[in-house]
Amino acid sequence: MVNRILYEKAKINGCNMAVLKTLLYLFVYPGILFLFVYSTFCEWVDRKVYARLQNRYGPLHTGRAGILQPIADFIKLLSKEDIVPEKADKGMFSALPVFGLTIVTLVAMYLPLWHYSVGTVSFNSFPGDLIVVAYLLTLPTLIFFLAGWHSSNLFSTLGGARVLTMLFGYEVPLLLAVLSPAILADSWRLAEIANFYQARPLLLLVNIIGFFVALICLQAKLERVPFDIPHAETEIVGGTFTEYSGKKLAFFRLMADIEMVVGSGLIATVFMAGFPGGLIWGLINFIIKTLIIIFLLSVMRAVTSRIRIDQMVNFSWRWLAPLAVLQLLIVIILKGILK
Amino acid sequence: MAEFQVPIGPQHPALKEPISLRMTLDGEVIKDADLKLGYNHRGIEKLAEERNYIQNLYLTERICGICSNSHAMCYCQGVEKLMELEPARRGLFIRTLVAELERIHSHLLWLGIAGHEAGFDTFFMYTWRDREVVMDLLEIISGNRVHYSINTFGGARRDIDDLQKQKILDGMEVLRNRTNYYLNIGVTEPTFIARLSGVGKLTKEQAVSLCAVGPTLRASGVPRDVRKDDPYAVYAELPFEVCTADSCDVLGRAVVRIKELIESYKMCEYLVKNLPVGEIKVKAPRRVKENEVISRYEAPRGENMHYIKSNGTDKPERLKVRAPTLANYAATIEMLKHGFVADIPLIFAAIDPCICCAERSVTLIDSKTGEEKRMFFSQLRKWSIEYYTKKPKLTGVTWPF
Amino acid sequence: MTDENIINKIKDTLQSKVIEITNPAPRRIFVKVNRENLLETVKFLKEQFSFTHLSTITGVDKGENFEVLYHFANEFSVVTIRILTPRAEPKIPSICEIIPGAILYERELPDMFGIIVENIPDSRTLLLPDGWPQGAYPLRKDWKYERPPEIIPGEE
Amino acid sequence: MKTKFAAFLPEIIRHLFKRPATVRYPFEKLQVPKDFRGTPVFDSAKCIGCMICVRDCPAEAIDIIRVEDVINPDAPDKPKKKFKMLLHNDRCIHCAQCVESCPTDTYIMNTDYEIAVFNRHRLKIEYK
Amino acid sequence: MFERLIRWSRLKSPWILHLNSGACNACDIEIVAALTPRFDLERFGVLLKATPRHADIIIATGPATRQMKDRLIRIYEQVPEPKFVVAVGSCALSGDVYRGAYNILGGIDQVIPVDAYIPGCPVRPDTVINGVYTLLKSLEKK
Repeated sequence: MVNRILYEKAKINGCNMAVLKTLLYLFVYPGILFLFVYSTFCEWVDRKVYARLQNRYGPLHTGRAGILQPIADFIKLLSKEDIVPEKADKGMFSALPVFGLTIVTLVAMYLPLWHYSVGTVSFNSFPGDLIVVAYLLTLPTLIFFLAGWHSSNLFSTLGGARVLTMLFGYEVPLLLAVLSPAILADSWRLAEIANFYQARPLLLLVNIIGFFVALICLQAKLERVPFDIPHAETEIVGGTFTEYSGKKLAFFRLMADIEMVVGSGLIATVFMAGFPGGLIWGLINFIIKTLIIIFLLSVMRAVTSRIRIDQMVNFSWRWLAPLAVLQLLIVIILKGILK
Repeated sequence: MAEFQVPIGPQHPALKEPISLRMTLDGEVIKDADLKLGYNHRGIEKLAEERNYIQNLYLTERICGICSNSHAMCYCQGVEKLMELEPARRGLFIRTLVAELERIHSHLLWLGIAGHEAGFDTFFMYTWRDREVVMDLLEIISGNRVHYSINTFGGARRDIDDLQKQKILDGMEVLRNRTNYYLNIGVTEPTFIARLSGVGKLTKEQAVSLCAVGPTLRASGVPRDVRKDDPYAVYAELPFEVCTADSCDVLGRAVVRIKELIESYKMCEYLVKNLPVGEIKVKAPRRVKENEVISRYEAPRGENMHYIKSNGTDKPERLKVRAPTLANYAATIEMLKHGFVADIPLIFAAIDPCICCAERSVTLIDSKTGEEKRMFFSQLRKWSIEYYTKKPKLTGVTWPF
Repeated sequence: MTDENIINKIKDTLQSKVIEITNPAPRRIFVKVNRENLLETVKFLKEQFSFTHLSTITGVDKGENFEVLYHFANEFSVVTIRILTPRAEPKIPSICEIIPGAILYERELPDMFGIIVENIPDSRTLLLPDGWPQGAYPLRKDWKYERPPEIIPGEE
Repeated sequence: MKTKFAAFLPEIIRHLFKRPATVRYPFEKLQVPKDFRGTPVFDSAKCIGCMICVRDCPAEAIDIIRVEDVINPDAPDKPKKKFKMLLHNDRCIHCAQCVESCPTDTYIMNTDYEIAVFNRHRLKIEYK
Repeated sequence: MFERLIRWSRLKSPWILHLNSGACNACDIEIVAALTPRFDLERFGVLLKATPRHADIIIATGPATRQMKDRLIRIYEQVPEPKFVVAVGSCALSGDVYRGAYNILGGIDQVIPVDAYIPGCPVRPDTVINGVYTLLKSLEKK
């Protein structure tokens, strides 16, 4: 509510308050503070669901039912000794975690969390922001690759190589799958897409194939089983993060968590009609919808085994890309009929 | 495309034991493999010459933690032959029962590890949860979860009562259901199959010429099993079949092990139901006449062989232990070649390596490695850039939908 | 195929090359040959009875001599070929050409006993840790190991 | 062999609604079987000092030390030999061979297994 | 306040690295068994990590073999501070049945400093939990 009041005040007071508003956006909601709390919560949900599917409890004694576990991990890593390997490129090695964190937080800004309607949009929404989000979401992958590369450890390098190889596989299907609802909605603006489907919820069923393609691609982007090839611990130890420790590792873990939130937020916006209902209801909508997606991701993680890198690329091009194209065709045909 | 080397081990998460594998890679494809052991070498054979027969019983048991009964029982049978001792029949039944229970625990463990290496942690968790059933049975029989110490010269150390019998039968029933589930449903999971099938090919001829043993050999279609070929303990009167598979890959090895599990349940039930009455052990002498003996045993991983030479004192003159893992190394190197990096742990796990067994006195390096080729980082970078410009290699493996 | 079959056939074919042949237990046959006749015997066993599975090679320190035992196994029995090699000149031929899987076990002999295996495909030192002293062969009877004192950290 | 996508799904979903198989271990002690092999316990009254246990112990964990003799009230001229035992629990492998070897039943195994310490000297147990 | 927060986080999130140097495998499988559903060490926030850089507690099994000595020290140095070493199993404590073998140096504490000792041959999974739990409890008091 504080935000809401500030928002109203800002309208009256003009540009001074606009700065404050922007700061609030950046640091409180939907910025860093909210993302930090919510992403750690999501990690807890993910770990807990994964453990329960395996007939275990998962984190239990840190806070209530282990809910503070990711935060404890984060703080502990912050307080640990920070080692930069001698051979590593020191500047890049230290800068990359911060870059990564910045990028994913930036992407979160573009999610239409704050949009009441198309009329009153927030400061950062503009036509074509879907493309920007899709583009920015590619960057964390690049960061992972560079992180592996600049560790100059064999396993990290191998992990980095695998990150890029995988990128070729899932990026195109993901983009195609995300674009098809946009084409149906006739807009490249996330808020407008969400609005379009809020008005016509039945049309969401058309995109069901695309939804699943996007879900699988998101799993690959987040590098989780069955696509955790870049840091498959039984093969290449810690993969890209082998040499990272302390604060930098903490940032990377936080980054991966936020990426998960942002990715599921993107899918929820595009395929599940966004988050209508203003500040409070929008937030509740956001939480419910992203949690559904995170639950699906956890189940996927539990039922599959890791596949090989060649199988992964093979799979993307043989199944995911054609399915995404099929989805696109369906959408185009349907659009013709609707007109 | 240039080659570069990846060292795996001695401390590596896929290998719970220290071993050093040096892989020469071409992209993601393994060109050559080189093994360096010795990290786990403790010198047990020398130690055995300084200890008396009873102490050696526990020493051999601790050659390996997973197949602990195998080594102890193999040694025990050998010494009994040296002592010219006829062990008590009830004791033999109990021994065999523990041996089969150990096979069950080892194979379940292997299934879980295979799942873990393939990144399928759920499968790993389930099999290990089921494994706890058999661990509990072993604990109530012997008083320890892993090192059972059930063998002694002349029979078994502990008896089984009716309550324990009932518990064993119940446990077998639970495990049989679970194993059937894994056989029918578990191995139809496509991502799992995709990881296992076609990996680590070892043809029948290769398997025979490289002296492979155990499930590795049987998965290549060679029905060789010491329990059938050279029956010891009470195996001669037990109903069981030797399980084989013809696929010659990791999937075949998994199937062989699951089938063996079902055979083992059958054997355990038979042993419990037909347990003879009588003493569990006979008294054994401390000193042993001068003689020599070869004792063979089918451990969960394959043939286990002990050569014991006595010299008339209470200490052996020479104890030679050949663990199954060692026999499978030569085959492993052959299997690793032309595989993918991702397959290293799987192939290596497929022989169910027990490095501690193999290394009680031996180190080995592949003969075919030739000179080592090392790359500097700059070269590696160049190589990698080249690698990205090309399309990733695709082999004949298809996505089995 | 029984033990007698194997024994008779070995006796018939190799005749005087066999020094001693014993059958102490069912399925266990010990054949003693000269060092020079080892390769021939191994080849004969492999071709005649398909003894392709070499279980292991054992070395034993017998004071004056080293005894080397080659344990072969097939479905029917275990045949052990026993050869002696003098301590002063411990040399044996490699059987890797006939049985490729023997390489592992032949590695063990030079390190543990100092027995020289001739024509071995790979003669790198392989056993024992890096920096092990030259000329120390652990399984020789005259080699003794002095245990270093154990220091338990922490106060009593 | 026919493959099914996500063949494990029904089983896994079933487990979501099942109680986990986890024991509440550090808060509730686990039951061990009655003849569990824990730590050996020595009864000095029964020991005759034959040293068979020392000879048979595979891990050099037992030291039997002779302490000053006690006067035997029945035969004052023949003092009864008295022994104490030093158990190195950091070496003990809990095999219970000492129980088996001992001719006078001096040893029994208890069921203690939670014996973690911070100082190795604490693991040396003296039975008088 | 800040110090307390850090201590709390350290206690609640001990990540372990499993290190085997010549053990007989029994302790190793029992440690892995401690992570599986029946004992589930993750309840206490314990995760088994693959690389020494991520770990807080080294769980060492097996007697220190001669060949492994340098690697043990190297891995110990790679773990960022604060770090703890827990020796698990009788052989990691003293060398156990291998005492006097030519290729071992004795327990792990002959090579790297050890903070807690968990005896047992092999160690039961619940003893591992107990040992880690007592180590954490004792750190809480400090």
